[in-house]
Amino acid sequence: HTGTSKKDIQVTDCYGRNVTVPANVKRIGCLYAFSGHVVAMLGRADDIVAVVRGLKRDKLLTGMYPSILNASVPGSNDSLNVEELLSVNPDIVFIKDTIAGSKAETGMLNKFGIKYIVVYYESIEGQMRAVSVIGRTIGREKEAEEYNRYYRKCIARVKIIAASIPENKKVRLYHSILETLKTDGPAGIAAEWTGLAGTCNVSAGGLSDKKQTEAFVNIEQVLLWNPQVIITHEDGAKEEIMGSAQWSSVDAVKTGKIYKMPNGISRWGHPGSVETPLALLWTVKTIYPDYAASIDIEKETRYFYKKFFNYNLSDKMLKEILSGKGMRKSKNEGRG
Amino acid sequence: MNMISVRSASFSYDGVNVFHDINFDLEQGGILCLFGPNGCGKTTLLDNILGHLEPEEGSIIIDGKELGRYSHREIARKIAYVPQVHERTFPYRVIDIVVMGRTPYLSPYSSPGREDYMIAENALEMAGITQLKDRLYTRLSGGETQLVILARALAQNAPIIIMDEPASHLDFRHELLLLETVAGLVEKNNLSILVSTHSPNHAFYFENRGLPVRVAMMAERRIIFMGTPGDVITEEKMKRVFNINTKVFTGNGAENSKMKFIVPVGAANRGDSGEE
Amino acid sequence: MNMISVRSASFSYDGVNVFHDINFDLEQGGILCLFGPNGCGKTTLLDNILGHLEPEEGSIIIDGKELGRYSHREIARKIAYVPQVHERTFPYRVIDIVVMGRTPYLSPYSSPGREDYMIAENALEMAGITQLKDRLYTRLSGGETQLVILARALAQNAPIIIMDEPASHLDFRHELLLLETVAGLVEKNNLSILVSTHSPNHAFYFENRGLPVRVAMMAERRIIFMGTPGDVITEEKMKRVFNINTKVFTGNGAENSKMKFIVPVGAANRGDSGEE
Amino acid sequence: MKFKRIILALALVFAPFACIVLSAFLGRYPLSPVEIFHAIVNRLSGVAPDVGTNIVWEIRLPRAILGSMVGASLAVSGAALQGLFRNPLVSSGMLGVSAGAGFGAALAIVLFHNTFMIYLFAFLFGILAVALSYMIGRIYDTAPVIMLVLGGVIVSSIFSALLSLIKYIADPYVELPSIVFWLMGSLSSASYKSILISSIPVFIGLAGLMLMRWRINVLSMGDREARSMGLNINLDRAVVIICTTLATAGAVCVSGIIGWVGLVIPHMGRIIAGNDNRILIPVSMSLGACFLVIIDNLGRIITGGEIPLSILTAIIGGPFFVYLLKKTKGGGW
Amino acid sequence: MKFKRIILALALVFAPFACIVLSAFLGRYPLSPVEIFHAIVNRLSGVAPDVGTNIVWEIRLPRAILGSMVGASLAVSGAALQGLFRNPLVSSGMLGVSAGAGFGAALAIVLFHNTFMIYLFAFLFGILAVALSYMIGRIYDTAPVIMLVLGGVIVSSIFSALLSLIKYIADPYVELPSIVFWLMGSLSSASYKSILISSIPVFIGLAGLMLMRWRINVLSMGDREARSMGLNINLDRAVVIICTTLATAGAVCVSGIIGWVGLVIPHMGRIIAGNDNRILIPVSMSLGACFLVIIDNLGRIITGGEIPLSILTAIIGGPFFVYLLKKTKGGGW
Ligand SMILES: Nc1ncnc2c1ncn2[C@@H]1O[C@H](COP(=O)(O)OP(=O)(O)OP(=O)(O)O)[C@@H](O)[C@H]1O
Ligand SMILES: Nc1ncnc2c1ncn2[C@@H]1O[C@H](COP(=O)(O)OP(=O)(O)OP(=O)(O)O)[C@@H](O)[C@H]1O
Ligand SMILES: [Mg+2]
Ligand SMILES: [Mg+2]
Repeated sequence: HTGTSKKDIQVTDCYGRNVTVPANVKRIGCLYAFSGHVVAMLGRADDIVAVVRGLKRDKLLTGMYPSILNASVPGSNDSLNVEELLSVNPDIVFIKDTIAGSKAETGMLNKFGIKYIVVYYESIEGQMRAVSVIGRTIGREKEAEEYNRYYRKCIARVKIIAASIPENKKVRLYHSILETLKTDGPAGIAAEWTGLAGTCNVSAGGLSDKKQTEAFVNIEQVLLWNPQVIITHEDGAKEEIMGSAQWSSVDAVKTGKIYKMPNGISRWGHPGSVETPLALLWTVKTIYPDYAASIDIEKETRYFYKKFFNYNLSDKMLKEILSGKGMRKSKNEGRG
Repeated sequence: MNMISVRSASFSYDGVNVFHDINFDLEQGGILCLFGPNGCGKTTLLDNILGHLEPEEGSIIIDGKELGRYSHREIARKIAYVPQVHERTFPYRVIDIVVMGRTPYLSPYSSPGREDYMIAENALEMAGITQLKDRLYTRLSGGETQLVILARALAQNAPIIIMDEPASHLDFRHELLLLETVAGLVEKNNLSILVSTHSPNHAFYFENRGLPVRVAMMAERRIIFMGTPGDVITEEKMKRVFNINTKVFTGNGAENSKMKFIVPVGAANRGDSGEE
Repeated sequence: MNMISVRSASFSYDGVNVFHDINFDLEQGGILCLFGPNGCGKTTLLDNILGHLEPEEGSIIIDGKELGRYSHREIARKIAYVPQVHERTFPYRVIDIVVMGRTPYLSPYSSPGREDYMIAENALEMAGITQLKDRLYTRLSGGETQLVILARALAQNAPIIIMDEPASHLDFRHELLLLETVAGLVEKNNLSILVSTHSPNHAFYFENRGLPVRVAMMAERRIIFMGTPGDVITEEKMKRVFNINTKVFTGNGAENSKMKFIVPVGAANRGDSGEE
Repeated sequence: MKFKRIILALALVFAPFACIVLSAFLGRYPLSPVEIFHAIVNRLSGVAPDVGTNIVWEIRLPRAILGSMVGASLAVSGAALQGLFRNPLVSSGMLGVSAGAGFGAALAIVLFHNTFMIYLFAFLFGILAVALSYMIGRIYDTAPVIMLVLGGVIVSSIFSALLSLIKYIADPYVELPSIVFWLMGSLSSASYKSILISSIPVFIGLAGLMLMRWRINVLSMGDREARSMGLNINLDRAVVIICTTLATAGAVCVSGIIGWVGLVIPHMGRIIAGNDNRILIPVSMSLGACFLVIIDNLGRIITGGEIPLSILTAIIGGPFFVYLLKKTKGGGW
Repeated sequence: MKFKRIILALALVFAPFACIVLSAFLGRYPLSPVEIFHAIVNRLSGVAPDVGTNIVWEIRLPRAILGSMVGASLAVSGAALQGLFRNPLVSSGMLGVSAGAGFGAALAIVLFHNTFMIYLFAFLFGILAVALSYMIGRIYDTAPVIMLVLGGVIVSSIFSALLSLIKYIADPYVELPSIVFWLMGSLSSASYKSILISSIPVFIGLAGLMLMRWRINVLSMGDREARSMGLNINLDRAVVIICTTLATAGAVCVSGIIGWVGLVIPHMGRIIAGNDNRILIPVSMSLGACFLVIIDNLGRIITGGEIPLSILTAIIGGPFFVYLLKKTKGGGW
């Protein structure tokens, strides 16, 4: 597959590399979970021939596209088994910056003429750009633009709502990521969308290391921030907070304002999530129901998966997603 | 009354026989000197009697009871032990080493008390090393270390003491002190002593003092001679076992007592001795 | 010619003086027996001469040259050493231990060759332990181990041998073999021997054989007596240093030669001896 | 002499308590001494709790108490195993308990994501690892000490490998960070419940080692001599191993793996108090407890984040240890 | 005797080569033996390379060569240090080289994200760690061996702590997984360049240890005796330490931290060939090389992904070692 033919196109990846790829790529390798989600979203899940192991564990995604379960796993997030990759003969692979940063790995890819696109972003803007790059690479530019337009629209909607909230009504939000005491740092995407949603993210503003994307914090620090609302991701985190004497004097706990975020293809709002637009809507709706009456989160959710994944959610599925429970498979199911 | 009886004991390391058909008795208030060439199995035999190794065949009876039927504490109250070599470990103080001899008398989970320390200090005095009491025992000379281990065994206050070459690093005076101490323990406290040694004169010393001492000569994988020092330590038997020429002298010792001793005069030839 | 000269040497451990103002010479073909109570500083003095410890004051001259001016290899070709106690480590074979004595003759980064093995086997024979050649040395008896270390020193073929109580675990025969071997090396090869021992009869043995032997008696932190065995090992001096009563005998040895030896007869009193 | 020993005993008991009380006054949340005093009184007199009361009683005190238990367990276990194996390089994790506990915790994180199950699995696998080491150690009866230690090394490395395997197949977004954080050790999950859970094995283990401390001296003389002084060496060795395992597993299961303490605190003890285990064991206990509480206090106040304990123990304790070594010129070795 | 030794020497040299050649035939990409044969011939005859040629020459062979170098380095260093410290529990990482290298690599991952810098930092910090241990070991001149080992323990733990600190502040999505993966050890980045980079220190170190192997025997007799047999103990000890450090750092810097090999392979060597370092060192070299190449082959073919080496070394090597111990009833100890 060397040499440029007329049917080739130029793609500039997230590192600014110019890559020549065949106009109609047939076999796609997604060695970064986010790229897999996007490729599936843009309608080419059936052409994925190589994935990272984590992708096989997304219950919703593999339910939509069972073929992913048959893809090969030529390595992990940050190292490759080139032989395995060669044996599935991909036209293009999407890789993470960790692999892109390793001269040995990229040298190997170059040596064997495996074309690769680096997918990398640090902000919402960057995330949209990454979606465009993937879209262009796999010939789904239109769909990518549509997604980005939807993303922008959601941002605009929550911005308007946020603007309507008086400063003194804005809540102090604590975002627990996995463990109860793990939260957003100032630099991550989560800090960005919680801000857009009109909240005052206590840790995003309250940590000294401005480059951190995530951090473990001290419980006393949380008491000092005294958040009014807490949102969690992990199963059991809410229960743990509610049941703990340590947290009992936090406002959010006293008023019971602890919410678990939904989980679909990925955890909504996670840095590698394609569902961040939904996370924005859900967050304003949940925290400021009085100001966000215009949002019907169930409707938006159904719309999103229908529109971008061409998937009709059953009522049961919808409930599962919104409750955020049980959307990732255990290890053993995921191996293939 | 027999304190130690060994009955047709035999032992092998990894299939190589060290000794077989060993029989002897050591009565209360008696001394048995185990004597024999290097590598003839003295230490191994003592290990068998201590229960550290187990004889392939035969039985060992301590004070009328099968060795295996004693509890560990009981046996340690019967037998104290001075090893041939002691491997030093952490830098303990000398007195703390010596007081370890009191372990079999402590109730299972307690530490030695004041009385135990007094007994230990007494043992230090008997060994003539009171001045070393608070020194770190890893910084002693070879002979001093040996005396510390000896004192530990004395502190154990057992009716039987097994000593494996206890005087190997001792000076003239400490060697004599050791012999006198042992003799005193036998005479006054009726202790039984099983001692392995390379110096036949130790046996003569006890005999000269009129103590009930016997010599067991190990060679050719068994005890080939057994009897009083006068019977066993003779010029012919020495020649047979060690293949050297010796001379036994009798002289006048202290207070004009008779004293006997043996002196080597030369190797008979440089061929092999009784050992293999 | 003096092989070892010690000039007003003194040494302290952590500020505690062990000896001071030590002076002696050991000439080529001579034997010096270092003799003294436990803890008097014999091993420490030997360590000073070996360069393992450094004297606080004074100097040590080996074969006419200051000790510090020898390279490590050179000094090991001059002096072989038999330690008082050897701590065993990995289970090496006996022959591999003995051949280590050849190290100072190997070119820096090579291993011993066939000739070295022949010399080592010869040393094994001199020590009388040829049969142990292929055994693991961690599974030997105490005396056997000591002979292995002795053989290693013999394999070193040095003009000076320093031995620290080399016979402490040896049986009657091996002790005599050791003495004969040493005497032979002195007589035939003109070696110089510095040996620390607790047995004055070793000195008498050499004297009886007509070898140029002297005795240095260490006590009270210095060498208090120095001279021929006959001069130093006397009943009075023994009493002064060790506080014991002894008897010196003279008898007829092999081939009707005169032989002298000393025997302890009892402690003068149980007070402290010359040591502290 | 007697008097001096009573003073020493009092100091050893008092020091950790002082550290724990001190901890009540330290933290990110600004509370004045008066407020803290009120908080303490309030709780004792049953007044409805405010933030201050909660902070002192639910955060600072449980954490300090747990820290002291964990520190004491690791230090004492290390000292005891060093004596048992006659090897000053042995640490509390020698027989595989840390590696086993790490594996158990990771397994539980992946399977259940439930704090209690993490405790339970860490504890059980810690004990399982030691049991396996012990079985390997018994392969060759006449050289049990080196075999036991080699057994511990093998079992540790196998469990570490299994742990790596779990890390490798764990979900990199959800589980891997939790596992990594757990492995680094932290007292942040301290609560009266976790104190209660770990206190049972810890107290059994520590009490057992306190009772055995004389016998550890005797065991360190080597098998043959220990036996001749009346020890049932197989039994006593097993008791010491069981006690250290209970104490270490009990500590590690709630705190994660805290390196260093189980090796170096006993050596500090040796430098300060000598090698006699009758004194060394209680001194290590007190020293370990104080050390970990102090280190944890530093960790809590330096930043608003949580600095894992292993980091501070080594970074602060390491130079201190070198200083001690230097001052005592090697401390008796 | 002479004849037997030549056979032995040939076998020791031949075995790793056989393993390397075997590796050319194993992998996930289906290549028939004929194709592999062609690939080998093609490259040698300068024909333009196809996929098969590239796979054999650019993936399988460099990896196997690097694996053999790394395995040999770790095993030989472990054996040498065990002899030097007279302690069979010492491993190649004893003096802090692994911990230092781990820290250096993590630092480079966070700072530069560049493979060459990772090699360089890992190597330099590995050496720095050993230098620090050595300085601590010289605090107290008369007990250098135990002080050195304690120094190594302290320095290791400090570097491990610093490593944890880096892991703790590293980006959990980008850098943390790389660090964790590096720490688990892998030969996946093998290339002729990395072989070249690591071969210089590795060969110097291995050659030095081969030359010193007799002296390691003598050094294991203890300071006083080694000295009396003509060794300049300080110099010779330093040479051994430098050689092991070069070899280990050279290996670790390209492969990451591969546990176990540096402790257990020497023991396998001891069981098989005895404790004489003249034989043990070459046997460990050959054994370590074969072992790591075989383990890496397994890792490459069991799944499509990369199973980190530490995992397989312990999981496969552990039971094998226990079997060896059992069969030889403890192997001489
Ligand atoms: N490392 C050390 N630190 C402090 N003191 C020591 C050290 N080694 C020995 N000593 C002390 O120095 C003195 C001399 O010891 P040395 O070993 O030289 O005696 P020695 O004459 O060889 O005795 P022995 O006949 O028992 O072997 C003794 O009092 C001993 O306790
Ligand atoms: N652990 C062991 N494994 C195999 N053989 C051994 C072991 N220990 C000792 N031996 C051998 O058994 C024989 C008897 O050894 P033992 O130590 O009992 O001799 P000994 O009479 O005490 O000698 P010595 O007078 O030298 O102390 C010797 O040949 C010795 O080499
Ligand atoms: Mg013996
Ligand atoms: Mg001495």
